[in-house]
Amino acid sequence: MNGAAGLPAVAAILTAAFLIGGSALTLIGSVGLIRLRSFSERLHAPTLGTTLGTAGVAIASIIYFSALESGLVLYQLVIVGFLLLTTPASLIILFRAALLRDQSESGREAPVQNGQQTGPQPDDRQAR
Amino acid sequence: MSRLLPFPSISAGLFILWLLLNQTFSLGQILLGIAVGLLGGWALIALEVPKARLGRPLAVLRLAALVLADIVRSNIAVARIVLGLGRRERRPGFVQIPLELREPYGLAALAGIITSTPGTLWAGFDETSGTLTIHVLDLTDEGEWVRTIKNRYESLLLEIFA
Amino acid sequence: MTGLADHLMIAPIVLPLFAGAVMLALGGEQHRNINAGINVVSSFALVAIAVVLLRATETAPAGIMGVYRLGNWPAPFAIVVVVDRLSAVMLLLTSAIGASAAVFSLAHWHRAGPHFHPLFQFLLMGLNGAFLTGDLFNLFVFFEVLLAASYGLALHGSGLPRIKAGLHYIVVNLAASLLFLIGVSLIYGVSGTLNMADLAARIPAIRGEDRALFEAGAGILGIAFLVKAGIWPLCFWLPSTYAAVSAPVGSIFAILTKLGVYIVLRLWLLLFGDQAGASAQFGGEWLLVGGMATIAFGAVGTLASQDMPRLAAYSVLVSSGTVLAAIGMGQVAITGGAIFYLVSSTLGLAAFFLLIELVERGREPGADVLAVTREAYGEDDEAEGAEEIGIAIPATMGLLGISFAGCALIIAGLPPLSGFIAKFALLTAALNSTGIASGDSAPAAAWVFLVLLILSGLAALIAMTRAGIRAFWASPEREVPRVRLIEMAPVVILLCLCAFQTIQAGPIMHFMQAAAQSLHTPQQYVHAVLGRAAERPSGPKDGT
Amino acid sequence: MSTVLDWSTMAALIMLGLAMACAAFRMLRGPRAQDRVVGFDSLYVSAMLLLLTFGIRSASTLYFEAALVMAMLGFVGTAALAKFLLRGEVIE
Amino acid sequence: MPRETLLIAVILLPFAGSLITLFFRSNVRNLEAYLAGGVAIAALALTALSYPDIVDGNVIRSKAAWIPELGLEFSLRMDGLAWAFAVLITGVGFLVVLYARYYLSPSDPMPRFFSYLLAFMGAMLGIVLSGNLIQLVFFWELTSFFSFLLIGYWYQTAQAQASARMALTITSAGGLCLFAGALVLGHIAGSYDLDRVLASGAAIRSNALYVPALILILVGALTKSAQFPFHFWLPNAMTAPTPVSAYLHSATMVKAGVFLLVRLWPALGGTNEWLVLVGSAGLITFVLGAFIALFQQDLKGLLAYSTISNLGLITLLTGLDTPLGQVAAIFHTMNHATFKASLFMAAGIIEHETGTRDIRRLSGLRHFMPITTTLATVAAAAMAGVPLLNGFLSKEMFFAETIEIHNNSLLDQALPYIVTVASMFTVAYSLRFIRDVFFGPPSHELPREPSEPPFLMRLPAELLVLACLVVGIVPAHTVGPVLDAATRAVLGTAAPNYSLAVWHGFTPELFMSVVAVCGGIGVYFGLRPYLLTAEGPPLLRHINGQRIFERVLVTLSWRLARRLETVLGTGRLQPQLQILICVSFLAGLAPLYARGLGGMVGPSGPGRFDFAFALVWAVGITCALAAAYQAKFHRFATLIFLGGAGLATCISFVWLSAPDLALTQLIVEAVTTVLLLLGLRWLPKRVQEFGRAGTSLNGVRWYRAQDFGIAIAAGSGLAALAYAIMLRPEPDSISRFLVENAYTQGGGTNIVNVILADFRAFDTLGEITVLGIVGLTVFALLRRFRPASESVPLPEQQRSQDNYDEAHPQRRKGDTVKSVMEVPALIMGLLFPVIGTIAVFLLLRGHDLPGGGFVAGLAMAVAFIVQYMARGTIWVEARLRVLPVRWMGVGLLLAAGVGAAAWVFGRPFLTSSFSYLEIPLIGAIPLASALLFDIGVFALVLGATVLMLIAIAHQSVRSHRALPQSRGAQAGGSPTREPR
Amino acid sequence: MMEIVLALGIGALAGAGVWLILRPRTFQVIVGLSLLSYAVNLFIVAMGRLRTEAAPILAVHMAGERAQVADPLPQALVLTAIVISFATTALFLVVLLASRGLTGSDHVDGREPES
Ligand code: NA
Ligand code: NA
Repeated sequence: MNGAAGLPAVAAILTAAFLIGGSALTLIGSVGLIRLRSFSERLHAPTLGTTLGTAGVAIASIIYFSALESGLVLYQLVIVGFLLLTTPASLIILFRAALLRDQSESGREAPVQNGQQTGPQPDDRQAR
Repeated sequence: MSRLLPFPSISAGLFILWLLLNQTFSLGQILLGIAVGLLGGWALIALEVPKARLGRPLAVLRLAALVLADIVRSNIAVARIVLGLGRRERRPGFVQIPLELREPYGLAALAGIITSTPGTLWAGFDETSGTLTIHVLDLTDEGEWVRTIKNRYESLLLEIFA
Repeated sequence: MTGLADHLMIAPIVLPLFAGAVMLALGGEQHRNINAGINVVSSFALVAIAVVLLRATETAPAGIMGVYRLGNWPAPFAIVVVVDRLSAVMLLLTSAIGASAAVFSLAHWHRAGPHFHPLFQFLLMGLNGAFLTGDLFNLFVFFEVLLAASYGLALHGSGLPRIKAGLHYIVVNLAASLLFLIGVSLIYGVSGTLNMADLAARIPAIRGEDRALFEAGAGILGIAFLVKAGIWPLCFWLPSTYAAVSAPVGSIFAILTKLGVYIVLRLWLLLFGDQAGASAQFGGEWLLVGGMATIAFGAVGTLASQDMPRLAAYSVLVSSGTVLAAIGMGQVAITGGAIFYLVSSTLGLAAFFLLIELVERGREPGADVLAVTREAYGEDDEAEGAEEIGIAIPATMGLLGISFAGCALIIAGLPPLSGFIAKFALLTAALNSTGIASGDSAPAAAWVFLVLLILSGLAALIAMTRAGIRAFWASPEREVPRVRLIEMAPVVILLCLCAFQTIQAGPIMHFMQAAAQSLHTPQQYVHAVLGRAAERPSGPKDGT
Repeated sequence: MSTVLDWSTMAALIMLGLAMACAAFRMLRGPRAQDRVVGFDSLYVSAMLLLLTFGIRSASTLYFEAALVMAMLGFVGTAALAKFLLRGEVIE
Repeated sequence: MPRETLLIAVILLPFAGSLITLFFRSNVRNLEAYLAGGVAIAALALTALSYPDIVDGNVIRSKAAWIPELGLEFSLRMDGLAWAFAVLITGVGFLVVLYARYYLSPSDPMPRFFSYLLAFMGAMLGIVLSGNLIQLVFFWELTSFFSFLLIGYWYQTAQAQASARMALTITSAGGLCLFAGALVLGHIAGSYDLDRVLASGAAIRSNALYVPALILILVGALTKSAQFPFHFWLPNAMTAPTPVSAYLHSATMVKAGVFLLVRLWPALGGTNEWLVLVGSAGLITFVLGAFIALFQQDLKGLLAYSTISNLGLITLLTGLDTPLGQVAAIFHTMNHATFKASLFMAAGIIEHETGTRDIRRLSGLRHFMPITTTLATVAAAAMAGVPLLNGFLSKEMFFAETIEIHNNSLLDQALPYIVTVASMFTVAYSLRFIRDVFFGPPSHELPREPSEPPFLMRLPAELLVLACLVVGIVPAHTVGPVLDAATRAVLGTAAPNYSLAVWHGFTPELFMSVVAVCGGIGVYFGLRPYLLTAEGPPLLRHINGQRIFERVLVTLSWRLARRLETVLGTGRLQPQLQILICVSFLAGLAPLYARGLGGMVGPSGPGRFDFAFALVWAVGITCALAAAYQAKFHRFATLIFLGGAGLATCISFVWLSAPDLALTQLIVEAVTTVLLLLGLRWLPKRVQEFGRAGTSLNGVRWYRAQDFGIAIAAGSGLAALAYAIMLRPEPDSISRFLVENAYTQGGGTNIVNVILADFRAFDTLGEITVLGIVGLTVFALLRRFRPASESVPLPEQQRSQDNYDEAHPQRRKGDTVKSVMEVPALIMGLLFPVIGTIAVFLLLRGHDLPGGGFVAGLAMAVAFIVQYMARGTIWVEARLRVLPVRWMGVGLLLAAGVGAAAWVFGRPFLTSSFSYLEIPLIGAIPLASALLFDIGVFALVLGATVLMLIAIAHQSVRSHRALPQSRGAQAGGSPTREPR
Repeated sequence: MMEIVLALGIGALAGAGVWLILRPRTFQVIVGLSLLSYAVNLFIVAMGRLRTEAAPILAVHMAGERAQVADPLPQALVLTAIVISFATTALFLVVLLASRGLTGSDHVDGREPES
């Protein structure tokens, strides 16, 4: 660990805390990817990583490097911002694509296409 | 002004981005950052990106704080669900919410909020009927969700993108 | 290192690069005539440059005209370009064929698809770079430049056969490129250098336990070159590819296999000469055996060919195999003969590839490739093809016949053109490697080589006669093809070069032997590249 | 204090590595194409965080660009895959 | 004229004449003939000029350096033997030219004929005058080649084609053997110089290589001279115009073989092998030829077999291995040339006048052409060996020689009887030639009414017949000195005593002559009934040399070759790759096997086990294997797995201290994924079929097992190599210099970037060129792209979404996708400047920190791709100017131009320079040429990547929609110019 | 230990790549080539020996010291190799598309094997 020796204890502990918190949340999100039963549910899981998971690690990094270089290092914010900006775009396309795929294969309409259908809809299809 | 700086907020964002990337506030980098901001704005004209009318900075801050809190809360909630610490039977499902919001940036922001909040997913927006459909991981009360979206977010967004 | 003449060493690479870049900067396709002009001017300028370089190596000490240190960095740390006799010969050969093919293409081939001219210049750049560079990895880069351009040119004009053959060509060469990388990096991992001369200097000192790994790298690297050279059994992609490409491209492709051969010649003798300590002559017997197998396979293939393009393609294999086997014998005199043969057979094959199209053009009316393409695709970018460029020549059939005979004689190794001299040079050297008057008995390999060369010549003769009779005699009422001067002249000029090689065989062979001599005494090369390393500039390089 | 950091970075690295493994499991398991795409997306996010953490471990800011680019390309890749699922081609 | 020059002139004249003739127009008949005749007569005259020297026993030599390195000079050498042949070649040549002028019809292209003929003459002179073996072979092959052209002069007929080809194949193959023989002989003798070779006869005969050399040379000689078993090409060559036969097949080409035998006899002769091989070939040919000749119905066929037979006689004479034999051989060669040439001319006259050569149809021609009859009769008598004609004299010598004891074998003792019998047939066919054609009742059913030919057409034959007579009557005063000189040239000083006289008294040979003549007459009349009807000789009628030859040729050179081609080669890709991988595996393994790996050294690197790294690789390896497993049926999934494997690679680069690599790998991988996704649309649907037909299942399994083995071997091989290297100490590498000088002399702190933009900028220049080339190629290929029919319709998703929209009245087509993409498209639009900013950032900092032109260019390209993805091709190109080819050109020019700028300062190409520029307010900014270079790289990479991606993307637009006029991308060969 | 993990990774990538390029479908081949090029890129880096946390970027503006940083040369080589393999992959993709379009088959030989 080059250079880390001179780090203030508070900074080190904060870094460690945020780091552990962020990565733990990310891990939980990924576990959700395994544990949740249907696609729609699984799609919720990774947002843990893209929001607080990323934020935690980024904050840890900001604290660490700011302390290390004795000045504010905010580069990591770019990453967080970028993720916040882009995640909706990809998830929206993916979700709708999945819904439309289900629809065309089952013959049923997707819950959003005609704006009529309301209420929860079971989507536990396991077929490919 | 609008010819030179058609997207002032976006250009400002790019300027900040530039400085963040370079980790320095030297004059040279500031000039470069300004150039990048201007160029970025012009590129957006070519791409016919709609102009944003951003008002009420206070509302923006309020919304941000609100969203942040929601994100933290729902992160914990979803984490609990994933880890099986939940209580009763959980029921995922779709919720449809009639919206007044039509402004593209407002919708985009709403999409961002909903997507970034674990537990909710943007499933589509029907322009003709103005109906937003979201998918909810833990759907206990449909009405609760409709209210949350409309009151917590939509009203603020309508305020911001007046 | 500041004279104009010094910079001329890099010109064979930089000139086509600029030519191609200018064509692109002009926007590519709309200015086809300007591009054509640039292409031809650049190609002829390359001939002139190659001649100047060749003349310079004649008088230079050890035949090395100079070492050009790119970026003004000392060897062996950066990249050098070395002009010696062998590379000068290859440059001249390339540029002569390049200029001929460039002129030939103007008649109509350059309109068969987009971007012919820049691709052509980039191909020349890649070839020249590969011939000149003194750095292993830079060699890889130029290999890729020429391969990429060759992919483009191989597919020039599109069409089913080209695509089918091109696919195999590309896959095999991509795999070979990966082998190249593995080999180079393995060598670097063991020896710590990429400079060829430096590598040669380091080989004797490689630690015993590392030597096996070094040789493994060299072996894998060798496979990559041999694929390019078309050695059996790594050559099956070649006949269908070469048979499918358009005429000017086939002509310049005749050089591509020779590039593989050139690299083997250059590197094997540089790295695994007698000075290489425990690794001396590494793999030589395999080169010999592989080369011989290639001759045999190529000869079988020429006999089995139903059409002229395939025949030409298999002849390429025979030619390649012959040189490889000759190199594998590892004797100065044979190497000299091999270089002579290489030049002769490449010129002949290049002429033949051009000629085939002219001959076939009149044979089956309507089978004109362009016509087919146009019909199949309804492409409008061929519409201007109807307009004739240049003048049609009289006595077409006679001229075609004579040219065909010339090609056949070169390829079969029969007199009076250079093919015969070349074979004689190879065989007499193989049988009398220590000089004809020495009375030493010839090794068994030399006898096998003799038999193979004679038989492959016979096979070529039989096949060429068959093809020639079918093309010229069998259909008397065939339509006389419209052949233009700019198509015929390149063929005739290439053949005249072969005739010149026969008449001037003495001085040329002298040059080739000198080239072979320096290849077999790599210390001179090593010294030329590394010797002046001490003079490297001290202090900041160019702090203006 | 560096031991705290040592341990925490190592733990974080391992957790993120496991996160990658989980994502990869979904990617491999499917069952449908969209599941694989979600797996792919979170694989990228986890990997990006892994790089940030690695940066902390090695006290080096040199890996920021890699992390940023990874975030960017995770998006591009996911969007392209999703677009393909949506329309059957990426660019119409 | 000095004698040396004279020799060169003799050789050059015919070739020069040949070249000049070629440029004549085909209707200038007389001028052609004058020129050709003039050349021949001039060459004859020049040859004649050296007569005094030759008769004095001198050898004229002329040498010029040719390839001294190989001990080869251009060496001409005229001694008595060469002189005699030169006179024959030029003299008969002149006569044939004269004859041909009248023989050929106006429709035959004259320039071609005379050009070939003169070239042939030159080549023939080259053979006899060659002073070294290689040069002899050189001209030898030339004669084969020109004879091919001459035989095929009337190439329109299939017969001419076949026989020309056969003659060429056989004589050239023989020539190649001769070439090999000459090489062996030169190897033994230590020189190719003829004088040296002839002088080292003893050494040659005692050498172990003597027999192979002898056989090779004999094959050459015997093929050329149409000796058994290579004789069959000659009768077929009779399809040639008769002047060609008169020249090549009587006087010159076929004589080259016997010339060679005689020439090399001092070096090779005098052994039992020579006696057996040459003697038996000659004897068989002599007997067989004479026998078959009698049964020919074609005039020229008869003459052809007679030629074969006579050449057999000459070969037999040389084969008898005695000095006198050689004398007789030379003498008979000259005699045969004269009478056979005149007979061919007579045959040609007959054909020319009557329109047929069929002996059965011809009869009583003496009534129409008495002079020709006389000429033919005299010549035929000479052939038969009638006294007072030249043929008689050499025949006598021949008979005398056969009586001599040679090796005293049974055959040797039987020889006189055999040759006498054979000579009977000689007499019989000569008689038949005369009696059946010229005598008997005049035939009136000929295609043409015959008459005496023009005087000048007859003249050549007349002169030749005159020579037969003169030599036959006064031999000693005419050919005596010549024969003497030729003999001395061959035998050296040991010339035997022989007497050239018509009358030697009642000798056994005279008796044999008498028996032969009388017997021959008997044979003729005895067999006459058979001859009138039969087609071909008895017994041998069904053996058709040509057919056998062609069958063998087709079998060997076509069927067998095709078989071998398929056995030894393959046209399929998979076996090729299998071989390639196996061969390289072995090439890598062999040294390791031979030398062993040496001791493994302990870990030199970061030996610590890194659990996270292992986890990453667990994921990477799983992805790689999954990709391999799924690539056939689940392409989409495979792409995702590929991405996973790439990600592991990229993270490894981070771990291994290579941030630049990680960046590049990442971005390249993303772009590749998009590319492959774009391509996926055009690939056929593939549905997994279970339980396919079981027939090929085992084969498939076997192939798979093979491939599996190869894959395992290759993978573990590469892994082992990598592992072995990683555990070894580093060598002292050139990178030490690079690290030490990157900043001090290269001006950058990012060493990798300094290497790319400075130390090895030449590599980078090449690398971006590759990218540019590929961009062009991709574009060129896609312009011609035609999708398979099943890929043309819209993808299923789009169709079902369109159907849905159309089925609902309130929706318009495209509403579904519009509503899905609305929010994402806005976000993606905003990303354009964001990614652009990141790209510029990466570009500008590359020299000091991770980044650089390549990564930046790709990032910028990604910004474009995102727009295309969000909005579609048409929308984007209507709004952005996308000129990728120009960008590429400008980038390449910039990068190369920065390199060339160094020339201005007298530095080598790509010499970099850097400095700090002081700007007020801003401070010092670093200005390195490397940055400009990087900008060039940026432009090119951007252009090439965008070009490739959108070229593929355009196919979707092309295949089912028409592109409206767009204002973007008008120039630059951009794909938007493709309205299809 | 890292060496063995990396070696295993290289081996798996190479093995999978080789397996795929021996398959009959063009898509399999292009994926195989990509995997192989990953393997080769890692192999090249491995030839410079492994170093962690020693990126060849100088922290200060002065002459570097070889022992302090990972070998930069193989990294530069890999960069070039990555670019080139990217280019050729793109090219091959287009060729396989063209082949598919013209022959109607995605078999590497341009026709379905007869069986
Ligand atoms: Na969400
Ligand atoms: Na008759």
